[in-house]
Amino acid sequence: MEPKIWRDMGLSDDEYQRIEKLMGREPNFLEVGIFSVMWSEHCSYKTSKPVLKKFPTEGPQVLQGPGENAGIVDIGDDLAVAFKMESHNHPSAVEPYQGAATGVGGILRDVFTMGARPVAVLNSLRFGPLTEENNKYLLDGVVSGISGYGNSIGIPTVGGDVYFHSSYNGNPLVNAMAIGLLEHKDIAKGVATGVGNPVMVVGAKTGRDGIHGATFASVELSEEAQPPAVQAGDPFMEKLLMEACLELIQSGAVVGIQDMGAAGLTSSSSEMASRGNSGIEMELSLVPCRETGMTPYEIMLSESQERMLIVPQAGREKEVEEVFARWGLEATVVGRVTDDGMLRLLEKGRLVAEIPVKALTDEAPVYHRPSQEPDYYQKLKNTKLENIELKDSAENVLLALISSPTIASKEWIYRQYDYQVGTNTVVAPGGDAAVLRVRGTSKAIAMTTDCNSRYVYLDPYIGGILAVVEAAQNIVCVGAKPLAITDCLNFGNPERPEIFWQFEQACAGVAEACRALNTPVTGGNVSLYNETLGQAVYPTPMIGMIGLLKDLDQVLKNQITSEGEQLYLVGEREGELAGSEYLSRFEQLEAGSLPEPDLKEIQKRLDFILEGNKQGLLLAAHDISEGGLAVCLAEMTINCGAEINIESGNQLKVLFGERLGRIIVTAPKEKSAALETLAREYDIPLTHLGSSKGKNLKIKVAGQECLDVPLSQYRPLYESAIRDIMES
Amino acid sequence: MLKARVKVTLKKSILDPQGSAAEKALKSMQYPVESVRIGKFMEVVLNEDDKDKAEKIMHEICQKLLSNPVIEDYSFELEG
Amino acid sequence: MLKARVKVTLKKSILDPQGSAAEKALKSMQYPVESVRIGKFMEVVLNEDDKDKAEKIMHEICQKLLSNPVIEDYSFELEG
Amino acid sequence: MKIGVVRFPGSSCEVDCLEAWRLVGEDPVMIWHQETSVKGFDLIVLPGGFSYGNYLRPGSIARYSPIMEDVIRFAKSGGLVWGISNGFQILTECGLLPGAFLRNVGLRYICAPQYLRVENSDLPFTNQYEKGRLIQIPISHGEGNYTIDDEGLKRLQDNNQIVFRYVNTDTSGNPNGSRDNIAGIVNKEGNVLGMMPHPERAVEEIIGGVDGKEMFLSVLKHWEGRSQGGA
Ligand SMILES: Nc1ncnc2c1ncn2[C@@H]1O[C@H](COP(=O)(O)OP(=O)(O)O)[C@@H](O)[C@H]1O
Ligand SMILES: [Mg+2]
Repeated sequence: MEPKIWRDMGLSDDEYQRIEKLMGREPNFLEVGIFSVMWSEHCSYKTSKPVLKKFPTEGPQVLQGPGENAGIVDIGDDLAVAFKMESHNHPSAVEPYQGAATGVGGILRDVFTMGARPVAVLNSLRFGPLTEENNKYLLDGVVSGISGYGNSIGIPTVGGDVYFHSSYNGNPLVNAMAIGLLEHKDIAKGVATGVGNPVMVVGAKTGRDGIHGATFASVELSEEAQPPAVQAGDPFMEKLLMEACLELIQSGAVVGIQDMGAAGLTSSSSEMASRGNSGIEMELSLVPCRETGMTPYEIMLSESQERMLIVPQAGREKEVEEVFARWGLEATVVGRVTDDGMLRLLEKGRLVAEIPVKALTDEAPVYHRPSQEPDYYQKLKNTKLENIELKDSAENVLLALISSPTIASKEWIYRQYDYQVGTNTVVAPGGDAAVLRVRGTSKAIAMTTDCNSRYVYLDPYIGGILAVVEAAQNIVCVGAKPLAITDCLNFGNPERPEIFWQFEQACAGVAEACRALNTPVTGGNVSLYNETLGQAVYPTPMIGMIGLLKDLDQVLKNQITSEGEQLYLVGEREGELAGSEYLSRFEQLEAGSLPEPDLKEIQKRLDFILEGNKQGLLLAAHDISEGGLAVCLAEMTINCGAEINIESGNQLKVLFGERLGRIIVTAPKEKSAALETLAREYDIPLTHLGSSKGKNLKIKVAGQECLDVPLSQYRPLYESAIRDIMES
Repeated sequence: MLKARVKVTLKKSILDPQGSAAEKALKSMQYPVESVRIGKFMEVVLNEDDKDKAEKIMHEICQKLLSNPVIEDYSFELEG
Repeated sequence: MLKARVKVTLKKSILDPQGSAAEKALKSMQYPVESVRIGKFMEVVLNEDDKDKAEKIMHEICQKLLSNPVIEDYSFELEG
Repeated sequence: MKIGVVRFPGSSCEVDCLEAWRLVGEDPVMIWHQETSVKGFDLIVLPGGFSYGNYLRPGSIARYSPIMEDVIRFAKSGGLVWGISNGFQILTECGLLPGAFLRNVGLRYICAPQYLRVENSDLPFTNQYEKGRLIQIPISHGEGNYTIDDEGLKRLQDNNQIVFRYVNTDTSGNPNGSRDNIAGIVNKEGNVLGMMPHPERAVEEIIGGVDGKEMFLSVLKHWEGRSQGGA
């Protein structure tokens, strides 16, 4: 075989030799194609595997950890939550609407394939600054794609996060997370077992779209990289497919089920056989195709959307067909489960490929990439920030920060999402985390996505910790207890030692924080090669966390609703300038040394808030993140002003310094004493800040009046900043 | 002034959910329909009398705005 | 088999939100555009060889499904 | 009262409607679109969502679902029919209500709280409101821009068929470009209502308000009155 063939498919010469050795012969074109997608980074995790091994994945709450289509955690009452996050970065860069839409479609399939009914979607987005037309175009397209798909399928999009930073120019990040509910008995898995059981393709017909998409996802974006034919989504088809699959799973006829995501029929069949320690034989001429004359290669590598592979019990094929027919869908037997461990493909009876399944999965190469601390690291860490002073009046700084797209209200985005369908959304987008009630119980689940990649860039280890901490804070701020996470690890080209170092360090940080906060990793997704023209995105290990509220009545607000609420700061009074929004915006500097968070202390503070809420001492909570304390207060006082008096501290660091692990809470006057007592019991720092009052936000620091702004001034800025940019 | 009539159609390999839905509906209503594909039809009036210039402009705006070259093809006719 | 090419356009009296948006965008990009109206273009393949019958069928399905007579007009051409 | 909520392929608010009816003590039934009769029902709800993906035009394909023939007959014989959002679009497509829908001005989907003014409170669906009351009921649609010709509009106005109008309290005026700010209308006889806002999403404080609950209570009140009148 010509080296050009495998090289064009993204295989290295070493990898090709490994294939020959595993096969014991020269593979044919189709077989090389199959190996190339299965061994792509996207499917094989060949680079990331050794690193991901370090994540804590166990806990009493975990019913299904990494390795399946989605993770599952127990929420009691025989109920469980399935959830997972995934990237669709490169397709969205090429065609933002369809790229984002099919991203939503794909992650939903991952969840309902587990037997769970999807109840919510979140999205985590990163774009270059909106001062550039192309980034506006991408944001607009991505948001309409998410809206177009999620709304039509009738699952609420309830949250997410968005940041704008120049490192994402040309390579936006589009990560989607889906959450589903199920009963323990309905957990389904992606396994093919039972020799002789049929293998069925269900849902949409196979077309020539997205061939080699998994490979495309595993290379850098460049002028030459040929994007595959774009996949278009059909949310209506997906909705029917979802209803049919859930109905079928409940019938008990299903042995194994898996969606056809990246690498389509190839990955679904070989992964199911691999998990089942079995083999699969398929007659490709039986696969329903949308176009005529499709070759076995095209059929195996197509990434047409809205398809699933199902292994039902032998003899129940008719039942499967009937369920799907009721929803107007096709279900076709295309093969059967065997016991010889081979993926065997026939075309009209002629053998066209025969590969040991394990060669495609377990035997995929694993790389221990060299890792090296990048030059920038020490330099930025040692940048002196001591002499930096407040550049402008505190009022002007606050108004500028609050109207910068990363901090401003995301309403322009989420009003395009149907966040209410299902009538379970208790905390809608705009809060710290979304909250959905679980009908038939008194419980609710909370969910959030977070990652400040500037922190991760400055210090990947600490930044990784902080991404998890921020997610946990957001969950706690709505009154829920953090349960577990999923992640989506977006990095540059791991073949560059500096990038691989970022990856290793960030994952170590995530692992450390998950261990300390008792939120195991139940699954996730790795998206490498996020680079344009040799420029990597900021390392972005997105964290999707879910939490549980035992009692729906204990949902905490994130805003002040009435006068006389007592405001308290949990945590340090001063933040740091390192990595802060202030520094970036007013000094054009992204530098500094991030203090290593004390996870034990942070856990204590989170527990304190949960306990205070349980005892009915709290009215609202909001965590301090980008922009610092002043921004946090402004966000809390959108409806009612406050008078704040902080006795000591450096004005700049108090108002705009950043440091995670700090949360502002409010209590009714008559509960203040009890709250203060509880803080002493928990041995955590609690500072009384002042009380809600009037229509202005007034802040005094160290006896000096530094800020007095009417909310009628900052509220419109906060609310319309993104809209004004997007609709001008 | 010149008027351009533009047809924008989905590329062959791209799924057309709208067309398939209409196709299925018509079939279930017993019409002898084999297939339906749905695209866009636009009428653009240009403030330009020179046909050559107009043609150039139309190609530009079709590529930039009226169609999405990644998934669609376009064609147009100019008329006086 | 016969193929029908169908144009569905919004009635003159009906405001066209999509068309006006495109028009605005093109004007702001400095193109000499007077107006844009956006409708649909459909290709329907019929399992029918008789032109007269096909014509009758097409009128029916255009009125019943492919257009909404309250706001839209349609026209089509048949082709062998 | 025997209430049926029709489920089309692609509907998504059918369960929300069922739940809202349960909240006021009713025991509604789901009707699959392939059924052919609504005999025995007192009210038919056409729920929101994306029937048939809303492909082609919203409601255009659902209008030909088997069940619709009998729903049309039912409506014409005076039966109560209530179309919400996509249900409203289906009602205009099948001619039970006049007018048609275009994409929202601005071309974006909108999900948001919305103020409405109750313009007609003498209906089976609105008798629990006072005329002129402002209520908050969320909207969620991409093609809610109601359009109708001059004569048609005049007829709606003259016959008091406009039931809800979008109004402005702070920032939320006409969200989608609807003619005459129309958010909901009835047929001349008053038994077929179509509205774009989602009252089933406004029946509990915990999910964002209760202003829609009176609609459900209105229908029940009307029904009681009727049965006591022996009709
Ligand atoms: N892409 C998005 N989709 C939906 N909701 C979003 C999105 N981005 C932000 N939001 C909403 O806005 C809220 C505030 O976002 P963000 O500023 O990132 O908050 P935080 O700093 O608390 O994480 C989020 O909790 C979410 O509910
Ligand atoms: Mg927060």
